[in-house]
Amino acid sequence: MLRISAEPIDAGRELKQFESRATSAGGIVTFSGQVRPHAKQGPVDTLFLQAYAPMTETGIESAMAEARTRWDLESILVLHRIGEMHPGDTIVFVATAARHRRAAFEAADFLMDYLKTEAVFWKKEETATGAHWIEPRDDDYADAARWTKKETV
Amino acid sequence: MLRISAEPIDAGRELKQFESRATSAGGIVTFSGQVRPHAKQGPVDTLFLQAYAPMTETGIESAMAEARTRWDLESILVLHRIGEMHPGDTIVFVATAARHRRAAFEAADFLMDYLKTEAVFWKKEETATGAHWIEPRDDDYADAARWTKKETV
Amino acid sequence: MQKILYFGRLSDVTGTSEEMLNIPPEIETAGALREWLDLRFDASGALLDPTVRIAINSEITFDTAPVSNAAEIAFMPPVGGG
Amino acid sequence: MQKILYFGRLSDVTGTSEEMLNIPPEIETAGALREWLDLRFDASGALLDPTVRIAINSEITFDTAPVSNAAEIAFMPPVGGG
Repeated sequence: MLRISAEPIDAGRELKQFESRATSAGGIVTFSGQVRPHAKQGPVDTLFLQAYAPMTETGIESAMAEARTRWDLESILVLHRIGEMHPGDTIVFVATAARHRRAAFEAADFLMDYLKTEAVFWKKEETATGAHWIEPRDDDYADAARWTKKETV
Repeated sequence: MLRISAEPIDAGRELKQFESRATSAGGIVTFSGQVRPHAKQGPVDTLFLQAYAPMTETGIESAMAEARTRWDLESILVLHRIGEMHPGDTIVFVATAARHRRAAFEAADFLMDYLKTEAVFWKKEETATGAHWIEPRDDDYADAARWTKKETV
Repeated sequence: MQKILYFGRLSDVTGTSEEMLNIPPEIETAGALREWLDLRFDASGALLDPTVRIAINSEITFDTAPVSNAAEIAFMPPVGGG
Repeated sequence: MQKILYFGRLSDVTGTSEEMLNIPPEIETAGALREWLDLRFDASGALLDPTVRIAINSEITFDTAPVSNAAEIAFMPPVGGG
């Protein structure tokens, strides 16, 4: 399931609901990403995230479908917030349920790499010194590349 | 933080609390493990888990300390249930918070491998055909071995 | 009237993230539209940057794509991830 | 009186997971205690299995360790993990 919304994400409540649906799985992995209080330019005031419907959804749904072909998963949940956020707010919540914990870990990791590098979002950070748009870090590209390497090695 | 207890684990509530403490981290990874409804011997009625205090605690605390030396973590939480449980009940809940999501993923994965293979617990499954004690699966040993390999390669 | 979207840093240049526009009939392709809009906004090439991709009706396309029947045309700088 | 603990499958053999015991003075080492208890419970070697480790006061030890001053002695089959 995928939901992109400007509403706040309550990770605890989402995990509880996900857990109640994924009753035959052995393990659940979640990732929640929060707005960091500090940027290179100083303390963050606001983070603004922009999506392009339905392209953003289509891309994430493809990554979710790919995760399902790569790993034996019982269920997947991706929640992504858009619009204005503040430090500590949850931007993204990913949950994967699988009989084997390795599958749940790897699928959550894979989905986060997609979301952090390839997902169709534009991101603006506002600090005391002004606003600026952010592009992916080199780290993020390296993380995402791990999954293609695996196929060819 | 480590807690071993016969009280039920509410993963959603634990994540919420963990999140509120880990405010300067960028990401949180959690793993929750549930009692599976089916065993090789058929539907599971009861799972019984036995620990040996303080040896069980000491071992898990060492693994937590090792995770902190290997990865740059802001906080770690390990909750483990003991005593009698039923299918769907949460046995274990691990949460890691870090500025970089790779650290949070790897540390949670590492802690689960420790908990599933080396942690001092004895485990008895009761099905319609009787009760039997469980020893680690070969998979679990292979998972745990990944971390030692990394050091030597 | 056609809907034009400017995402990410482009909206700082254009001053808007969305507008309804009558594209002149002589602007036949996505590439020609880029150039026309870049001049119109005095964008100093921000819209011409090859990393800025163009989507027509939510499909990424090439500069040679015709724009006359496009309901929605989006200018997309590199995505920043979530 | 000394506390003896039998973990995991061993409690099925001994019928208890914990007991208070006066260990006879001639049983001086952990290894001798294994043998004496195995006979006492008619355990057919369950306590002699080399995968069963012995802990004295919460520290894993060897069969040669003295038991006379041990407050707590635990017999531990391979752990099953959580």
